[in-house]
Amino acid sequence: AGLVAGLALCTGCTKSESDASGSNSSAAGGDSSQVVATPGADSKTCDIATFGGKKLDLKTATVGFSQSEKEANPFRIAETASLKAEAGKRGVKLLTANAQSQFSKQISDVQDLIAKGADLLVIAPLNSDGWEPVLRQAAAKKIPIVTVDRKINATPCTDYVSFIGSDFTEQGKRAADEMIKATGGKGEVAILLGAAGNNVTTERTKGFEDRLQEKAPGLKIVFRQTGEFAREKGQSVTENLIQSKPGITGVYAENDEMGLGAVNALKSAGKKPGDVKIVTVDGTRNAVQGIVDGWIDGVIESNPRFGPLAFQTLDSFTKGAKVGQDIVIQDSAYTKGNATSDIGKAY
Amino acid sequence: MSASGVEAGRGSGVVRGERLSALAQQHGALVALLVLALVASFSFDSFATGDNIENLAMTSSFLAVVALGMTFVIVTGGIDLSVGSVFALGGVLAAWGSRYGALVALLLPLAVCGLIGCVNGLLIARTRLAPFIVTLAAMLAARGLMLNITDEGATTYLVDKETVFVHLGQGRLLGVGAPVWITGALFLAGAVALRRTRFGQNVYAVGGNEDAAALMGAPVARTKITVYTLSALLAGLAGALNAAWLASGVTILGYGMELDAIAAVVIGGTLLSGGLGFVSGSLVGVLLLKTIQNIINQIGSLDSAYQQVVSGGFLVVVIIAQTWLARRRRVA
Amino acid sequence: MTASPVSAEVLAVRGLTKRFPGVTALDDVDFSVRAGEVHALVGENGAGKSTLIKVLTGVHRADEGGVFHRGEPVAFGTPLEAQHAGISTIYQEVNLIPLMSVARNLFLGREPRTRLGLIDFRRMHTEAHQVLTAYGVDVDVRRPLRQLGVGAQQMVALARAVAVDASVVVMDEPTSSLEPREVHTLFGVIRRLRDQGIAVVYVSHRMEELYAVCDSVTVLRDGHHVHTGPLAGTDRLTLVSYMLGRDLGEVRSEGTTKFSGTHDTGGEPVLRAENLTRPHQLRAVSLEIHPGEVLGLGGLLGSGRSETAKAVAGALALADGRVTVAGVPVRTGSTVAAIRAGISLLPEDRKSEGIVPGLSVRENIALAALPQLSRYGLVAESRMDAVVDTFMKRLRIKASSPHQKVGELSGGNQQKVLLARWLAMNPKVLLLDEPTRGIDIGAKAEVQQLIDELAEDGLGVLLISSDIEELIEGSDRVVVLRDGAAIAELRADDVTADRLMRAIAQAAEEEASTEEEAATHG
Amino acid sequence: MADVALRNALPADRAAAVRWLQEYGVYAGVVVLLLFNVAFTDHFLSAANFRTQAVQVAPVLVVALGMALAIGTEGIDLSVGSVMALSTSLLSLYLGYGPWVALLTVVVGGVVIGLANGTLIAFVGVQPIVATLALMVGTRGLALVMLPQLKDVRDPTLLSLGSGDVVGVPYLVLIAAALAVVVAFVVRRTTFGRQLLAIGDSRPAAQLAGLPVRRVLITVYVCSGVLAAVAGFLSTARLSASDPTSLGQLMELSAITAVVVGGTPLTGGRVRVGGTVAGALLIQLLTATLIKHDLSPSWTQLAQAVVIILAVYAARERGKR
Ligand SMILES: Nc1ncnc2c1ncn2[C@@H]1O[C@H](COP(=O)(O)OP(=O)(O)OP(=O)(O)O)[C@@H](O)[C@H]1O
Ligand SMILES: Nc1ncnc2c1ncn2[C@@H]1O[C@H](COP(=O)(O)OP(=O)(O)OP(=O)(O)O)[C@@H](O)[C@H]1O
Ligand SMILES: [Mg+2]
Ligand SMILES: [Mg+2]
Repeated sequence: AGLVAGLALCTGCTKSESDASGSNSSAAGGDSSQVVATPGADSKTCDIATFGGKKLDLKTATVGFSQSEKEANPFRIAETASLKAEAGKRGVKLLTANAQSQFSKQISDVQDLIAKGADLLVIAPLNSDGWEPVLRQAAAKKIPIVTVDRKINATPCTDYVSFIGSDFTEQGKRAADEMIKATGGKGEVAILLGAAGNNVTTERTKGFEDRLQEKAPGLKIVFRQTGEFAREKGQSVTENLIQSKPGITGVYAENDEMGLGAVNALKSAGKKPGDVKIVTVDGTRNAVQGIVDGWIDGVIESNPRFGPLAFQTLDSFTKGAKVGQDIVIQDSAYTKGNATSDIGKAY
Repeated sequence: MSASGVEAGRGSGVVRGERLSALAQQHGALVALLVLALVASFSFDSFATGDNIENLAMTSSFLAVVALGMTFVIVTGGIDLSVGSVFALGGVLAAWGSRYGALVALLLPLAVCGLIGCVNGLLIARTRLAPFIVTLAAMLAARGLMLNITDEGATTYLVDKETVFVHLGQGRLLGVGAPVWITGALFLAGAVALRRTRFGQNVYAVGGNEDAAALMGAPVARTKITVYTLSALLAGLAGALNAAWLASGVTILGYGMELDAIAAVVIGGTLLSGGLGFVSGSLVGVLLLKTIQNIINQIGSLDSAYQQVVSGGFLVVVIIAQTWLARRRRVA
Repeated sequence: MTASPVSAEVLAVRGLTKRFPGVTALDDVDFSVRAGEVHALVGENGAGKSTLIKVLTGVHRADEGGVFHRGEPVAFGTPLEAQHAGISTIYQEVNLIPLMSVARNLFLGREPRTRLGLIDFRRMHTEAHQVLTAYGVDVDVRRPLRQLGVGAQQMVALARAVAVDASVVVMDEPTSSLEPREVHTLFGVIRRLRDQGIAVVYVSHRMEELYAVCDSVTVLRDGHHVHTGPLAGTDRLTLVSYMLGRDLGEVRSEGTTKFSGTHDTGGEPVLRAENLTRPHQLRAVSLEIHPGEVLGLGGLLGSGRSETAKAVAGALALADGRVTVAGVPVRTGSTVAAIRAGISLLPEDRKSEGIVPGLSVRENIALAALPQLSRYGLVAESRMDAVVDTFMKRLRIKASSPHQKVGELSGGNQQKVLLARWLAMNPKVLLLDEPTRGIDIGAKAEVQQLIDELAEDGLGVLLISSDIEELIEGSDRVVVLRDGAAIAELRADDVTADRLMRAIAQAAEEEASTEEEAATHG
Repeated sequence: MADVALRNALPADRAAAVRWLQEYGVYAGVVVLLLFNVAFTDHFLSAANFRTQAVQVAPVLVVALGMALAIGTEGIDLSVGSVMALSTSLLSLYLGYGPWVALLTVVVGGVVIGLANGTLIAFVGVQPIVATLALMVGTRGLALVMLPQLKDVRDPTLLSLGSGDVVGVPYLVLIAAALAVVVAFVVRRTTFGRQLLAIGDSRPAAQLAGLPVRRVLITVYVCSGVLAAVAGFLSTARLSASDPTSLGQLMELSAITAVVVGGTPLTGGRVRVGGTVAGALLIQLLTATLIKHDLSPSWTQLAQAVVIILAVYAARERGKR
């Protein structure tokens, strides 16, 4: 163990490659923070009277944040950073826990946060179902819960206050639109699926498939394999794909990392930019750079900067105001048209 | 005559040393757990609270049930890598079955998981394939089966709240959750089965020296088949209880659970090479792992990467301490 | 007990053939045993005795021929089936569970149970204690079996086998690790079994035992059946000639042991061990061995002889003690250091501490000498072949080729491989712990002769043997251990069986200490 | 007479066939899969495809070689996947000094983790599976602490290592093949190799025979660590990015499967390097086949389970009766 510590210590003298495009900014950028998609009056709302809690002052409250996955991909990094930054700005005490992609751990994480005295909870759920024990425990203590980026299958304004996040099915549909635009609506496409059993995978697939069926029956899905949201898997799956289906027209990657893996595979197979159309979801800087370089044709954004919106929601709610139950945020998209100008907004 | 008297006298000295070492072997993990808990309750106000301890007991219970089955397997000198997948499969089957009533919700996962364990045991006992590889394949197979019945994980079956089945997960008795009671009962039964029945003796014998056990007439194959079936049954049961608790058949459960269970069993003083082990130690091992996790959450502000370093470091310290306490007379 | 007519065959084989890859262990062998008869099964190492027993008891399956139990053809699939049919076996290598307690080993599979179906440990412990005391083993039956010496373990195995309701009891070299006292107990047990009408199959390399207890004898040689007849009508030399396949005259000209007289033991001691101490096991044992001398180590089972040898060889961590070889101190507690200094130990338990069963004969012989047989970390194959070849010839190791796995050899040949391993090291001091245990007379004579030769070449030899005759004839000097301490030393003319027995026997303690000077060197 | 001879001949033939299967079953499995693909997979028979398969298998193979050594001593090394992650982090952090310095730090990283494993196992006496499990958790964390996020690699030398070739054979494949030859040589011809096998077969006997048991064990885990680190280096070059989160995930299981399917028993005392190569190839071809035929994840996992069992069944040591 001592050796390991030594190893950790000597990282002081590291020297990484100089980054050509400047270091990745990951904190909540000003102009790129989330915008609510439909602040229409018709959407359902929730307030503290209906929910049944006590008003409190957010400044003196303790907020617990349960992150689902390791802060190792740009989305999670930006998400956690944004919440931490906002909490810092508002002077709120924030407790964090990270489930390391293990659902059982996330359940106990949230319970630990409650036991540790969190008055309010922000949860980035790993899975939509299975929250029963947590919800009951929170309900007993009347702790308001805001879920971010994924939804919890439960009754809003009873079990939790509101959900802030993107509509993954919608993201799939928009990706399909981009794919249709790029391919002209004809040909064969492959889907690089996310991790199996994950809602995000399911919904992004469903949206994509539905929209293709509806709008471009000429575009056939001939290949569906999981790349587990990782670049390496995306690359090796795509390598096999282009060997067995050399005529593939497009690849839809359910996140940027797999899309970038696909780009790698195409490059080393000697393809040229544009030979195979690629559409991805997330909006990381590397992927947007891919558009600029011509390899990627469209990136549907999934905005991770939940901090301001989440705290604003909690603030209004604890003051007694009405907040929306479903706060769907407006995700932008990067295409050939705006990639160069908007790359600064990517995370 | 007096020669044997001297021998016996000398023997008792040896026995005392041996007993002490056995005691440390059995309770090394317990000492570590107590020290850890003591330090934690002084360092964090919210550690030694009723709520926190209840959370700890609850989250530990499912892993503990899995570790119980693993203990039997490891005492026979085997290993079962399939428990994580079987746990997930059991949960999904229970949730799916709950629409047909509590009985189906409970029996279906037990039947299917028991069958998987039985196949494991048959392959290991009859064809003498290495347990590691057989159960590795079973881990893939059980995961595949689970994905297959959930449309590749897209469908999450919810537990029917009308059936009594949910009470197995969410019910409470004297302020303690049902899974905790069930776990306690299972461990009692497990301890009796391992220490006080012929089956238990055979488990030790097979792990202690398989060839000798066969020559002594112990039913080696039957014992192995039984332990793997038992392990899968318990993993399936833990999955079902977990599904009742979560009220749904979550499809992303159980990854890495086999390693947690193995770590818990070994930290609890069971020899991976077989022939020596304690059911109670495994329980302590599980609590130790979960306490480490809990303490990391008590700190409350660690980056995910640091969390892993810390829990890895803890693990190293715990196993060094445990091995040191349990250090036995060297073979050499 | 099923007492059948004295003449009835309880267990028999006809035309039995058993092949292993590369060897035919048994070739068309007939054998039978009757109720109330003690039937000796003898033959050189590798003759096929153990294999025959394993076929009889369902461990191996016959390739050809059949097994008959009370006249009915049977095919036992497992030892368990054989046990259910009333055939109880003590196998050659102790086959018990080392980590389990003595009592659990004794009762495995037939534990007394309470009304709830749970094991009644109290009853089990009392009964185990009673049974074992009857066999002269007085131990805490709750202790793990591995803490017992090999001999005591053997007695547990014996007690276990006899306790089962059996019509046939098979014993494969049960006495190889027993003390005379225990052998005596064993014979009592065998006679009682015979009187109860139980058939006993008895395998041993010790002639005097056969004549003491057996009624009839079957001789195997190289997997063939050579002779069956009443033992009373066959004299020792005839039997030996059957076993060796040589004629009577040739055998007669050789003696019982191959040791010559005493050796010239002048000069400085080549090995000096002082004050070896280890809690519970060794109490300030000191030894000296001179070049060309064979020092015997006598004592009862568990007196600490093996521990002494292991301590000298660096295989045990010591609380205190110094070892010097030719005046140069050796770091204790390190086998590497001991071997480098020229100390070699032939361990007592060859199955688990000696051979590396999965490696070939060749690799096993060269194992310890590897550093000498290689250059720049690469093995010099031709030199290795030469060494292996020399020693396989010199010790007459019987293997299908140097590449056969050692695990497949017969016990005696495994022992020879180990001896070869150590001789290849050119040691200064050779510690031999039961070097002839389980070795046939032919090989035994060879080993004894070898010990003599080595001593004459100037080696210091430490000899541990439970065979009193061997110890007396082989040693120039004998140190007697009891209870982990050296209590007596016999020199020159005092090295006699009688003196040794007296020194070992506890009652002789005072006598011994007045007559012989205390062996503990100041 | 002739009758008897015939009766004997038959089982002898069968025994020979069984032994042949045991020895060469993996290779046969690889051939069967190849034939299946040639018959049923479109565009399988192309140089590019074989290159792809070879390049994909290279890192697994390198890790499996180290794993085979650990398994040969009756041990196991679960930390290999995390060592790959650590190596990619170190690589990224030190690439500024040039690829050779980076390679050096990567190797040092592998040595350090190997030493830690080896020390726990040889000196403290912790069981290998537990010791390496603890380091597996900690090392992955360490890798993430050093490099919290995926980072692209632009060094031209490294990129050409990942995608370049000599007369059509990719560098990665050449390096993996060379390492396989070296490991085979070490196992067969060196003192170290013999000692390793003896320790794996019977540790007490090896100890009493005066073998440097601890030194050999530590060396074995250091080798395993270094090979895993090299595999991490190669994977990074291929991926042209350092991704400590996902690099090497579940690699330990793939490597163990390759080793065991290749006929090396988990009980130690034997190391089959050729079999390990074939085992890695078998798993690679199987995965590729399933992907090419676009099987869903559930069927993929079920099929893998069946093939692993079949392969190991063919190569199993028959109980001698
Ligand atoms: N499992 C096995 N595999 C291969 N060969 C074997 C096996 N068991 C025994 N043999 C061979 O069969 C022959 C007979 O061996 P066996 O053990 O029956 O001899 P034995 O008469 O008992 O000798 P010893 O007196 O040394 O015990 C030997 O050549 C031995 O090498
Ligand atoms: N009959 C017995 N009763 C009680 N304890 C015994 C008995 N036999 C052996 N032991 C224990 O086993 C331990 C190991 O004995 P060890 O084998 O070293 O003795 P030994 O003198 O070498 O005898 P041998 O080589 O004849 O077996 C001793 O510490 C002793 O306490
Ligand atoms: Mg024999
Ligand atoms: Mg002894």
